[in-house]
Amino acid sequence: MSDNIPFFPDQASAAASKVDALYAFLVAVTIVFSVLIFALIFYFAVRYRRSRMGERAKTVKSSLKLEIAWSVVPLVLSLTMFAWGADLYFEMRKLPREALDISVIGKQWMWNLTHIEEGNKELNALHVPLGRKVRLTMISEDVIHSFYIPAFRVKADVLPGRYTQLWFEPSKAGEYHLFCAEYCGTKHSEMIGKVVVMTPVDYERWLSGGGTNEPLDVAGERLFEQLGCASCHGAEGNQRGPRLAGLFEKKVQLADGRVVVADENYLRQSILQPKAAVVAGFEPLMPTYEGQVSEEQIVQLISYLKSLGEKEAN
Amino acid sequence: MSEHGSLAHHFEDLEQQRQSADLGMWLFLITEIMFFGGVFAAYAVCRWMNPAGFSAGTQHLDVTLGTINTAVLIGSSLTMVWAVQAGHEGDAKGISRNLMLTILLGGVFLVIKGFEYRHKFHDGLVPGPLFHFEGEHVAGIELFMCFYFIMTGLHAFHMIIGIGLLMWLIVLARRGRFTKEYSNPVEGVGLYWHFVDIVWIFLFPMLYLLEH
Amino acid sequence: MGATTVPLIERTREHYLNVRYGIKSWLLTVDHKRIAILYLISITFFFFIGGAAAVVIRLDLATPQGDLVESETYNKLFTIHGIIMIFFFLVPSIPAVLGNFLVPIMIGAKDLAFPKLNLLSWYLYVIGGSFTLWAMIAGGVDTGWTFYAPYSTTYANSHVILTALGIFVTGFSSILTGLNFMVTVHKMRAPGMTWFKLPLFVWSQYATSIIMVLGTPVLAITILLIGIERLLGVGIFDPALGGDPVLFQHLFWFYSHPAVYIMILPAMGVISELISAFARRAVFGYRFIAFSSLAIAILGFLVWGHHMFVSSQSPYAGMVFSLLSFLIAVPSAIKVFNWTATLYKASISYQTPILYAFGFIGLFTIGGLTGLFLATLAVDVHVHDTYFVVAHFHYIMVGGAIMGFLGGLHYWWPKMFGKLYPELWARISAAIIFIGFNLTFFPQFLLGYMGMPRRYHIYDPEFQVLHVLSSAGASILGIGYLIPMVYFIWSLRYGKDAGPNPWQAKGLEWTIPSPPTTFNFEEPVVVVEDPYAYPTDDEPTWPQPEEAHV
Amino acid sequence: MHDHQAARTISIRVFLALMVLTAVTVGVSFVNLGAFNLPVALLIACTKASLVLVYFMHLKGNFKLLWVAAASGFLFLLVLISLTLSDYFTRDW
Ligand code: HEA
Ligand code: HEA
Ligand code: HEC
Ligand code: CUA
Ligand SMILES: [Cu+2]
Repeated sequence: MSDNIPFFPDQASAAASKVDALYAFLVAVTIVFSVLIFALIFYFAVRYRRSRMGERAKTVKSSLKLEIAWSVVPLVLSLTMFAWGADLYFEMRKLPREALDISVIGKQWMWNLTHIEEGNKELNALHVPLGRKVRLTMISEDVIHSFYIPAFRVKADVLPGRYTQLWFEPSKAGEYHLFCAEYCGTKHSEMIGKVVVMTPVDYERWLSGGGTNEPLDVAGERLFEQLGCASCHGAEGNQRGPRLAGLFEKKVQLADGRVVVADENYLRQSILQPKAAVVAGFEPLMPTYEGQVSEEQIVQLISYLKSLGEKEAN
Repeated sequence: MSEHGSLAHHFEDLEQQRQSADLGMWLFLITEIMFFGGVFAAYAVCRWMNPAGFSAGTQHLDVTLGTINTAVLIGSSLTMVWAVQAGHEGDAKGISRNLMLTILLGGVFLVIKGFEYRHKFHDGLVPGPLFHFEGEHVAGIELFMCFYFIMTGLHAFHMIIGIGLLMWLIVLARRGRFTKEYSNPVEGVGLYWHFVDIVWIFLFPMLYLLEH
Repeated sequence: MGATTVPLIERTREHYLNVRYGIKSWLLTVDHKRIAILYLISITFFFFIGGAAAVVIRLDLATPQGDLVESETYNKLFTIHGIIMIFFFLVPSIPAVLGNFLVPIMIGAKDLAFPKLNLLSWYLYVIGGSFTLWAMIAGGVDTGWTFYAPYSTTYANSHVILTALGIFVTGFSSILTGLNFMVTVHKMRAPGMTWFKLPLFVWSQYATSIIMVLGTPVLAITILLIGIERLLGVGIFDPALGGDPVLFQHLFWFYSHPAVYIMILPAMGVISELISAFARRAVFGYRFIAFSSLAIAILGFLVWGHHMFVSSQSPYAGMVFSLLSFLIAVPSAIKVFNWTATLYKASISYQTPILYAFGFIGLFTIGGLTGLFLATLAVDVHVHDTYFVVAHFHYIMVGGAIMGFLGGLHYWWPKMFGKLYPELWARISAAIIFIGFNLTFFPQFLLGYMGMPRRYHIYDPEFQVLHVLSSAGASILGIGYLIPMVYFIWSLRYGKDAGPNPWQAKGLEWTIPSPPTTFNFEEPVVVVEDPYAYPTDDEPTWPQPEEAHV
Repeated sequence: MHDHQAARTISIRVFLALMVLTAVTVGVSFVNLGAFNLPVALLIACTKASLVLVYFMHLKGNFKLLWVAAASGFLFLLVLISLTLSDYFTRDW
């Protein structure tokens, strides 16, 4: 797939070239030190061979200066690597505010992806527009998987029971590998797919080509009614349960004194294990929905809860 | 001194042998610290992740029995100290008498523990398919009970081994194997027994007392 | 300590190999040297099993569709390959064979502090190994050597518990060996054998033992927790109960990262001995090398999180682990540079052992430096769980540790058996191993950066060229490993008598006959000389003669 | 060596101290100290453990190396726990 350098991966995201620059630095350091050590050994081995030196070596006093020198130089170099790597890593981990949201559910051995806003579903493939930031919220239904797109230089494990997130900004149109990088059983090597980066126009066309899809928050709203959530979390607010509009990403004061941020994982836990974190000022009345909702439905509910906040803001 | 029957051929003298045995035993105890340490670390993490469940779980344990057991175990450490002391004095009778007391107290501990376990079974507090107890269910209680059984189970297992070792020592003492100069095995097992005591000293507040 | 004071051996001299005969005299021996031989035989056995698995893996990977075996079999192959190579070959290799044989002799002792415990260690190893082999024959395990939950606890349907039991038992073998070495080094040194007179090999064994004692118990409990969870169906790694599978990774790597230093430190100790013996001079910067072993052992416990950069571990914890990982580069660098400096103005002869030492330094440098790529957060995100990692650790473990082991085995073989191996064949096979090794594993760096994930049975055809190169290399490497096997066995019968000190090397082990007698030393040892007291030309020639602080 | 009687007195005193501390830790557990519940319980447990280590296990009066050994065990336990927790504590930052 690489079109210019042989044996080198495509650079198809904004981060890729930055990672590659750091990689180049590391390669350079490695070459310098390997060559230095190889050359010294080779030179010494030839120069000081026994047939030339006789049976005895020459006396050589130890040298503190030398020891310090060859400790400090590697130290400085490695701290440079650390700082550069950590800086870039934080840049790559910091989630963008505005992004195209995708939900990823991994299970043995396939990837289910959903475009949250439009509701388009995909299996083992992901279509994204060029130049737009994409944010994935991922969870597994069974074991640990790992979502890996080499051309974007991104990877994150996908865990059971907890959401993890990942983002990238595609910078080159084309088709790229999607791999599962965490060993997950027999067909781990077949848990693969493709990521298709399209121009925004093509992307729009692709979206509408997928037939009519129900956006996730709409599906979530219906579930919210069906499961009876509304009976306690009605829009009026003077209900048994707390008002949920605008909750997402707000701080929540809990009954046991902790303050937590209502992120996706918190919402998920609130639905599945409501008693693990009880909101201050409320009785722990809410029943658990463990076993009654699938991971997919939880994602729908969460999308709905998030959308409540946005509607509020508008 | 080297004609002494208890000196192995590869040691120079009894003092070297004693120090080696001591150091060896302590190193072994370090491995035990790390062995239990793995569960302690796991406990810390899981408690951090499930504060509500863990404090609810603590309430299902019996503080009175736990306290009694703590006292019993510390008592057994005291008699163990006396046995070691008797060893230094070359008093074989004293060794076996105190070791028997230690075994007795250790036995009491295990019996009480057994009763506690039976209660938990009875109340449906054993993790797994049988887990169903009356009362309010908070997520994390089952996890807490996992820790309860793993930690106390490992501890009890160590006590059982300890009791076996104590019996072996009694046999040796009866055979007159210990002298004023040589009672390394008593000392070694003593260290082990005290270590098991220390583990309990931490388990007790972690399982029975915190936020109950 | 002069080598010439030792009388020439007669044919019928009594030594540890011929004092007693019969299988019982071996299986019930408490002689550290005989136990070392028992280990040598057992680990060689396991190496060839692990190697056979590698051969099938490489054959299978020659084509992208994986035509040779089923996916399920493939997964079992790399699992058993990893488990056997790590727990049953490399961890015990140098400590249990060379360490067992040499540590008491090098410090002037008659045996290890606890000889019976030493035998028990071997039995535990054999029992653990049998469980694992049994699991393998009964159908295998497919969790990868890392046993990640919840796959290993809930989803795998292979012999996880049996294998885990094998590793659990073998762990205790390792613990007891470490404990024995530590007590021995502390309490059994001959009069005059101060800490700074200890050969660096002993220092490295000591540092290794620290890790074995402090780290292995955590592996034991982790494996036990996995076993319990799998057996009973409930446990603390289950997210449904509020547990956390990532917690397993923390506990696992708390041992398994330090364990990589269990595998490399002894090899580093061997290299110090080899370099000084064949360069005929004291190791440059003795104290720095000695202390860097301790530094590596201790720092090694602080970096385990670098295996978890993409596991959902907090980025802040990742940052700390990354920083600490980089600090380990410094003591490693100190060793590499001091070895190189030892060659300066030395008198070097190119016998097989030092060829392996050169190989070690070169390949360890590459393996270690690529470890830094992995410790670099942003780069690891890309190369984690790709062939880049596979190449990194094979460079260190196969290119480093095994080279060290083979170098040491060649160096001390005459001591262990009193026979010389054929030098020409030994050099040829060293060259074959070096070439085959690089051809096998260098392409994997490229594969990894291209994005080829590890533990993949089926892969995209774009990766095939490099995989074929790698497979070709592996067959050369395999041949390279078979040759020493043949000539070592050959030498037992046909090899020339070695005499007490074939290399004219320094060190207590070379002052006694080969093979040594059961209690190693005829007379009590009193040490006065510094280690590596090779006579040198007396003029100080280093550019700036510092005051002696070493 | 120690006088027989003195050793016995010491052991009994240590035993009594351990019992008192047990009583204290149980008593305190019935008082809600908020954020101090954990530190207090741990402090008492550590004190008890130290008493056992120093007196019952004869660290006192034994060769120095044993102190180092015992200390290193607890130190590495601390490393294990604290570095593991460093992940969990900072996950929500
Ligand atoms: C003997 C075995 C061994 C050794 C010694 C090492 C040594 C090191 N390892 Fe390696 N490693 C493994 C065996 C080993 N490793 C294995 C088996 C795995 C994979 C496990 C699995 O997932 O299955 C692994 C994986 C692994 C990872 C995780 C990768 C991933 O899964 O994403 C990381 C990340 O940081 C890492 C880093 C390091 C570092 C920094 C060192 C350092 O100690 C290296 C230090 C050495 C040097 C740096 C070279 C010498 C120095 C110089 C020549 C001077 C010049 C230096 C500078 C300029 C700084 N290793
Ligand atoms: C000490 C450790 C050690 C050693 C020595 C080796 C040695 C080798 N390893 Fe191994 N390897 C690991 C430790 C080690 N490995 C680990 C820990 C993993 C990770 C496992 C996991 O992911 O869980 C791994 C994974 C691993 C993989 C990746 C599998 C995957 O991710 O899909 C590969 C692929 O090439 C590989 C290849 C090799 C080869 C070619 C050798 C060669 O050096 C072997 C050479 C030896 C021989 C060839 C034996 C000689 C004998 C004969 C020739 C006899 C003839 C045999 C027959 C009867 C067929 N190894
Ligand atoms: C029987 C009443 C009841 C039902 C039905 C119910 N809840 Fe709740 N819910 C509560 C109460 C009471 C609380 C506050 C106490 C607590 O946190 O447990 C709560 C809290 C929450 C919270 C956390 C709110 C915050 O401010 O942090 C969320 C999110 C939530 N519920 C979502 C749902 C969803 C989604 C459903 C339906 C699938 C649902 N609830 C059904 C009673 C209910
Ligand atoms: Cu999913 Cu690997
Ligand atoms: Cu590591």
